[in-house]
Amino acid sequence: MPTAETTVEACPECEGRVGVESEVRAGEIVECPECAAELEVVGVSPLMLALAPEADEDWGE
Amino acid sequence: MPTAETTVEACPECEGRVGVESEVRAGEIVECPECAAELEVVGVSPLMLALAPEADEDWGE
Amino acid sequence: MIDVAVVGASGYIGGELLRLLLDHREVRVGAAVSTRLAGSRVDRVHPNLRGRTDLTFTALDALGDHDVVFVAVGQTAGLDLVPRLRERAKCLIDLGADFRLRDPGLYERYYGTAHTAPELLGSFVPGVPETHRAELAVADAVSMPGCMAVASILALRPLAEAGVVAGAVTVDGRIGSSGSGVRAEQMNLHAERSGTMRLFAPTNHRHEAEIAQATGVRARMSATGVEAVRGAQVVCRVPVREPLGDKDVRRLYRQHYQDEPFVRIIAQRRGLYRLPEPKILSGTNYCDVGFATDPDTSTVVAVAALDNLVKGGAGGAVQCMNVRMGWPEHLGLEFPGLHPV
Amino acid sequence: MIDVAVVGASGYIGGELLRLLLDHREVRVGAAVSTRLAGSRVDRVHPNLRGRTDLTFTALDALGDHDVVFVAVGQTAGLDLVPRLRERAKCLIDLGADFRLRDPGLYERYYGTAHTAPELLGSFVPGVPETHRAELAVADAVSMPGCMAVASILALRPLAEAGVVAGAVTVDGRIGSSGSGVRAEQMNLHAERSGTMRLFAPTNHRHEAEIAQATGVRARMSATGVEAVRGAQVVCRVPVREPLGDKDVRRLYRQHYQDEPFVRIIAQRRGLYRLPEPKILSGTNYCDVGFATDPDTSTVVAVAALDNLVKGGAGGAVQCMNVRMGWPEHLGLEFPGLHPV
Amino acid sequence: MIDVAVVGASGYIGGELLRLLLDHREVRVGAAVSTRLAGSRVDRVHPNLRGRTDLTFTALDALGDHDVVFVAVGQTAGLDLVPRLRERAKCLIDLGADFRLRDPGLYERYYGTAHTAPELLGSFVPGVPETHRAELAVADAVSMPGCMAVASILALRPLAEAGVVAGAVTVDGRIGSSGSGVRAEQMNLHAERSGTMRLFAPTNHRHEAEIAQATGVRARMSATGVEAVRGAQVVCRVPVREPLGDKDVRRLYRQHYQDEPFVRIIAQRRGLYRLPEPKILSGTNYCDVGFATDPDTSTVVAVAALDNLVKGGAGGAVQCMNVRMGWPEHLGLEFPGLHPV
Amino acid sequence: MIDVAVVGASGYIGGELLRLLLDHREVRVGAAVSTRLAGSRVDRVHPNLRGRTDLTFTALDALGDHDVVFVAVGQTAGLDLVPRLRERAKCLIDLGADFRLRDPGLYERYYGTAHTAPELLGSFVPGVPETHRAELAVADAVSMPGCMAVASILALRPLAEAGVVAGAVTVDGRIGSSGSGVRAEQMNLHAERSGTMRLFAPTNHRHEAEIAQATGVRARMSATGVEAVRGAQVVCRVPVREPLGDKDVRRLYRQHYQDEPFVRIIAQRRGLYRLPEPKILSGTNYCDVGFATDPDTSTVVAVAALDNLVKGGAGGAVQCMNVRMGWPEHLGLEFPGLHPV
Ligand SMILES: NC(=O)c1ccc[n+]([C@@H]2O[C@H](COP(=O)([O-])OP(=O)(O)OC[C@H]3O[C@@H](n4cnc5c(N)ncnc54)[C@H](OP(=O)(O)O)[C@@H]3O)[C@@H](O)[C@H]2O)c1
Ligand SMILES: NC(=O)c1ccc[n+]([C@@H]2O[C@H](COP(=O)([O-])OP(=O)(O)OC[C@H]3O[C@@H](n4cnc5c(N)ncnc54)[C@H](OP(=O)(O)O)[C@@H]3O)[C@@H](O)[C@H]2O)c1
Ligand SMILES: NC(=O)c1ccc[n+]([C@@H]2O[C@H](COP(=O)([O-])OP(=O)(O)OC[C@H]3O[C@@H](n4cnc5c(N)ncnc54)[C@H](OP(=O)(O)O)[C@@H]3O)[C@@H](O)[C@H]2O)c1
Ligand SMILES: NC(=O)c1ccc[n+]([C@@H]2O[C@H](COP(=O)([O-])OP(=O)(O)OC[C@H]3O[C@@H](n4cnc5c(N)ncnc54)[C@H](OP(=O)(O)O)[C@@H]3O)[C@@H](O)[C@H]2O)c1
Ligand SMILES: [Zn+2]
Ligand SMILES: [Zn+2]
Repeated sequence: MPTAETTVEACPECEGRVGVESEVRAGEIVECPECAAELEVVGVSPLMLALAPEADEDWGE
Repeated sequence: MPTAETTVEACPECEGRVGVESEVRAGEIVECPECAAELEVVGVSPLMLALAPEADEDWGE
Repeated sequence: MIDVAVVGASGYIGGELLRLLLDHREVRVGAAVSTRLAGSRVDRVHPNLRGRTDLTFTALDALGDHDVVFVAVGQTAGLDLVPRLRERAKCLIDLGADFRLRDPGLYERYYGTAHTAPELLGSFVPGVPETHRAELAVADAVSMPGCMAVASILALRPLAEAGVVAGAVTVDGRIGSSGSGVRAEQMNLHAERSGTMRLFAPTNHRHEAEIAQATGVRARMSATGVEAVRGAQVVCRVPVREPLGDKDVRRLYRQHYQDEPFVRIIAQRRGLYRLPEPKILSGTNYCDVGFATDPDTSTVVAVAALDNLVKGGAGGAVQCMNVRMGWPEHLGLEFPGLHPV
Repeated sequence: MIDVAVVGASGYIGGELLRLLLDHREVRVGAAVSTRLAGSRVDRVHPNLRGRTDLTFTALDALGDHDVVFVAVGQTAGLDLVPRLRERAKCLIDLGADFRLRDPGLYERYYGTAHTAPELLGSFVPGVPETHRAELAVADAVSMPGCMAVASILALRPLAEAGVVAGAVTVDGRIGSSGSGVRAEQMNLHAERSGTMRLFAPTNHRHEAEIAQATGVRARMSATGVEAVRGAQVVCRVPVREPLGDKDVRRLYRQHYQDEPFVRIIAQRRGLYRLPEPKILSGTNYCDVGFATDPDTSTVVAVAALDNLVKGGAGGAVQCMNVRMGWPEHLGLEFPGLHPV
Repeated sequence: MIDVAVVGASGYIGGELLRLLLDHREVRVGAAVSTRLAGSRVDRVHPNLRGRTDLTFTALDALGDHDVVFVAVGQTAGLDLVPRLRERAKCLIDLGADFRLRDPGLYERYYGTAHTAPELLGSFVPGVPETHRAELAVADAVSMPGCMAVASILALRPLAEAGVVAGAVTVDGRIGSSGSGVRAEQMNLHAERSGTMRLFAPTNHRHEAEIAQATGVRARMSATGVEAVRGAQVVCRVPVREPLGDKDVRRLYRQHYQDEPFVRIIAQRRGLYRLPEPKILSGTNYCDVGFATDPDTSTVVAVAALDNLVKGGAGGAVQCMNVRMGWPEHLGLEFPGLHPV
Repeated sequence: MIDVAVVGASGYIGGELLRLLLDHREVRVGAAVSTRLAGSRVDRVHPNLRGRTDLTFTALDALGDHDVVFVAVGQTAGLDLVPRLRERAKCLIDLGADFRLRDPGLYERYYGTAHTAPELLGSFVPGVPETHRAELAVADAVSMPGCMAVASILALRPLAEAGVVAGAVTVDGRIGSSGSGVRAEQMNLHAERSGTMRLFAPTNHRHEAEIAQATGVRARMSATGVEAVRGAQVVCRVPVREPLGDKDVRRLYRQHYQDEPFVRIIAQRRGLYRLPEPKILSGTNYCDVGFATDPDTSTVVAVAALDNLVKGGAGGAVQCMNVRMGWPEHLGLEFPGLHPV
């Protein structure tokens, strides 16, 4: 439950709406609700998100 | 959904409460909600129920 | 509070309708019709309703008038029954196959028998609020598409309406055993049906015609019975006019579904449940839709999952009733589903 | 409207608490604690909650004060955690094993480690409204029995309280894989766990002590992991002082349970579901209880079934909260269960 | 090379007999009798035999003389059939229930109908090589115990023969859906039978009498249908005269079974499969037996598992034939079973 | 009698190799290599082998020289291992993915890492006797295709070689959980994996390249994890140059497979098992292939099923060894499979 104020950003991966709390700091990771990508806060003013580097989980059989 | 008036009788098998509609006729089958026995209306005034003869379903493996 | 009846109430769709309607706050279930079990308690065959209702089954000819009548009888049984029941109800919602296709010729081709009430076909509104909400709001007769047809329609529609589909689509459906209904037949025996991957329709599945009618897209459909009781999934391979990437496709889905109460877009990069899967939808009215893209071959793989007895049947019908009555669309359909399951 | 928190929210019981609490009309979920996943969305691991919440997990040390705190962490983790968390909540409901037994000696014997807060044991009320409703209405600390213990207690109690039990009872428990929690271990691998009849506790199951404490009956318990994700069933063989027939036993059960909202008596002569079975209880808060009698050997076989994550865990805890808050006991627990399934 | 016939060959036990006999190097299958399907290929209903045989079903009255006739027809059908077929065969092996009990009174009590050939009961040798090897070597008529009876007999016998059993034993049987045979009935529908824990015999299971007859131990048996197609397991609680520990009990089992080709003692302290479980026995002729002890209460929990269609039926019968013919006992029964599965 | 070794013997393919090789009358298992479990008994992790062997695992560096070495280690582990092990064996049979593709560029594209021994790629013969029998008879290095690749190759080859394929084929694979190997990971947990229809590869499955290499046909492959432990099925949609009917297609399949010991053509008009299904193939070395035709759209749907651990892995490798050694091809592979199951 977001307690602080949140800004809504577009996910760089899927353009989904990602809520980011206003007190976020660079380097933190937020998660896109729609595509579940992990996004790194690469800048705070203005807020900038980038796809976090990701160990490709092997999801197969 | 009982549309007519119902009397509540005790199931002869399990003493559960069986609702029987007032316009029931002898020979009809009602069902006990609790033990699922089929009960035959063997008398109407006074209302009397008896365990209906039952083909023992084979329920096993 | 309205009064409703369910015909075919001893079947699997019928039982699911009872489950939903008995807990619906605007509805009173006036009759549950069964020809075989008239007089018996409904919880005798639907044990989940124990302690929830004392309702007993009504004979078909004892059926009176009701605000809404839901008809969920077996294949082709509706041909005769539905026309007779229309006068019993302000609104009739048919869950069978008999009034889904507008073209009686297609009906005969897919069902192997001539349609006996072709003049009625035009009067049924397809029971898909996502595509026919306005018409459903005033409909007197509604026909629910088949469960895998609903899934396919919802999966394909954003692509179809955007005009990007380049040719025939293949639809690979998978479905659990409740899709075969309540009758005991050899092929539905546990020892035979358990663990199958049974391609019961390798080509020309009947839903092809429904999908084409609803989306304008030619579909070639096969279907497989897999190990599950509830649940259906469709995997649609869609040739597209130009290479489309995930973002492009997501934009199309979002346009159609972002405000839909029962369609969720599931296409994720991580986690265990990245694309739509039926098991977490058991008992819910969701149709999850998702996609993957292969720009190299200009292909989109569109996927949808739902519970065949709910969004693919009874739940969809309740949603249509809600629309028809002007009630909030989610009334009686709030269950979120389970995990793990 | 009260504010609640769930600790252990990334686990299976934790997820089930979230499912129930997010739809509970008197409750706001203030925090979902996970040590591993703080900052992540809860629907990442609980995919059934997609579209239902934007909640993210909170770190344990960020946990503030809440009206009710539910604690659902692994075995023995509560020993340390529960005492620390009591001050965070007006009422703490622990779903773990650490505060179930009043006798620290028994705890050590069954759990293999000394209890580190024995002074608190007396202050926990057992989370079984059917036996402790009045105390729960004013409790500040509640301890939920294990899932098969709840089932056993409800199965045995009518016989125990009537004083008819003539000696030690045997309890044969069967349970699905969700009973092992969310951790990936070899024994829980699908390929290994699938289709098992795994007698993981052939003798001396830990719930013996809980059953004895709650019913006064000596119990010898074994447990088997069977093919299911959710669901637990107990089959109790009870030697009785004198031959008892079905009517006698039914009378005892009826006395205890006829007004209980979540205990149904299931002992029928016909149909497919004559005695309690878990599968139709998935997602529900029911504990179905039933029995068969063998007057020739003065034995009663008492049977109970429930969903281990609901009435055997999260649902039972919500029911206790409802009692504690003076709300209708069924709030948020209305789901009737599915059939077929 | 001998010539054999199978009566009831369209059923599940019949099909399993065919599977084993067609690959048996000393045997030629001369006839596979079915009343319903005479003239049809056997691989029509037994798809695993495709490519292995061109055999077709024979009508019952076309049955000639054979060295061994296996009879695997439904309950009570053997009463009439078995006496008639005895003259067709040098050795008849009956897999049904009708010639298992020596006492016709017990038969009537457990099967609800009078025995019509009580004079024959004494002439059948129980089909358990582990207990009747010498008599089987010269038997003309063999009666195979029920599948859960075989498991119980093998589990209990080391304790019974050592004279340590102190009273009535309880037997809790669990079994898969193939135990119900090939007939399509509502209770065996996949959607209804799937995932059950169905206590179809809470007391007085029919195998009680067989177990008592074979071991001299009073048994009270219940049985549950669980999710599986093949497989049966019994969990027996045995009160013993004095506290017995694992070593004591292991010694008793080892004495009886160390040279048995098809009984393995499984009671391990580590690993995933510590006690007997049916799933890894599918298709094999093993009966795994194991135990746990509770010296504090002078109880032994004895466990056995087998494939109901193999060691509990067709495989046991082939083993008996091997003994009768003086062949190596494992001929045609070499399959070790699968893992994972 | 030759002497063989299995590397990766603690895994699922490794265990299956042991099962088959221990019962193979021409083979002695000289070593079962495990890095984790060296010194332990093999029946500790492969409980089906209890009573069949006293073999213990060998450390990798204790591996000596053997006539045949089977390598069944995880993805990319073979890159390093296989080249080192070639000198240990007269014939090495690799079951991993690393030496399947002749083109190192394709390897990098599909496996995301550069091939470190590209010079060896040309020396491996594909382990498919149906297509490479003559070369296998003299091969020193064999590379088994993936399990769904084998199925696809056998399904498509009669069409491909007849030159009737008109364009890219789509392959929809379905597979059980044993396909993921023995490692405990969250996605393979029973509670998560159970009942799934998990489209883990919606596009671009790795077997595409293998299928293309073997058949010359462009394939677009997706794969779904379904509820099963063993078993794989592929459904291939094949556009054909001209309308083909059932008879035409059957003729093509018959030409290729009528003398094959392990390929059965299953395309029937009646019965429950009309097209290939894996469940009746568990434990067998069969690959069942079948088809349906849709002349209207010039499409053939080709279907194949097998046990991923047998014909799709260990059994195929044993068959290759049999060919290599000049033995009857079915040696050690006689198990017909079970029904019901
Ligand atoms: N199962 C699914 O997944 C699903 C999904 C979407 C739509 N549907 C459609 O919904 C309908 C019902 O399916 P179902 O699976 O529920 O079937 P079902 O379980 O076989 O039940 C059908 C019920 O219809 C009744 N019935 C049959 N013939 C009748 C007749 N001539 N007149 C009156 N009642 C008759 C039967 O009850 P009595 O014998 O007791 O009268 C039966 O219980 C079908 O048209 C099906 O295509 C099914
Ligand atoms: N499963 C059942 O059927 C069932 C039924 C009734 C009662 N219970 C009881 O309920 C409790 C939870 O069971 P479960 O099945 O939900 O287990 P679970 O799935 O393993 O989840 C337990 C959760 O507790 C958290 N946790 C573990 N150690 C912790 C610690 N030291 N401090 C804080 N959090 C910790 C973990 O989350 P993070 O690592 O993310 O923090 C984990 O997700 C257990 O005590 C169990 O005995 C279980
Ligand atoms: N299933 C088990 O796990 C198991 C284990 C041990 C022993 N058994 C016993 O083995 C016997 C067969 O069991 P099953 O499970 O194989 O049953 P099933 O699958 O029902 O097969 C029985 C077969 O018997 C034939 N049959 C029935 N009545 C007959 C009659 N009057 N005359 C001639 N043939 C008749 C039927 O074939 P047609 O109609 O084609 O003639 C039927 O296919 C039963 O006595 C059972 O108790 C079963
Ligand atoms: N599963 C299938 O359906 C299937 C079908 C066809 C082909 N395959 C292929 O067969 C191979 C094995 O598959 P699987 O399912 O059996 O996998 P698995 O169950 O994970 O077993 C692989 C075994 O390899 C050993 N191993 C791993 N890394 C190793 C290394 N660097 N050096 C030596 N040993 C190592 C491990 O044993 P220790 O840790 O004990 O050494 C492990 O038990 C894979 O390449 C797979 O692609 C699998
Ligand atoms: Zn995103
Ligand atoms: Zn009653």
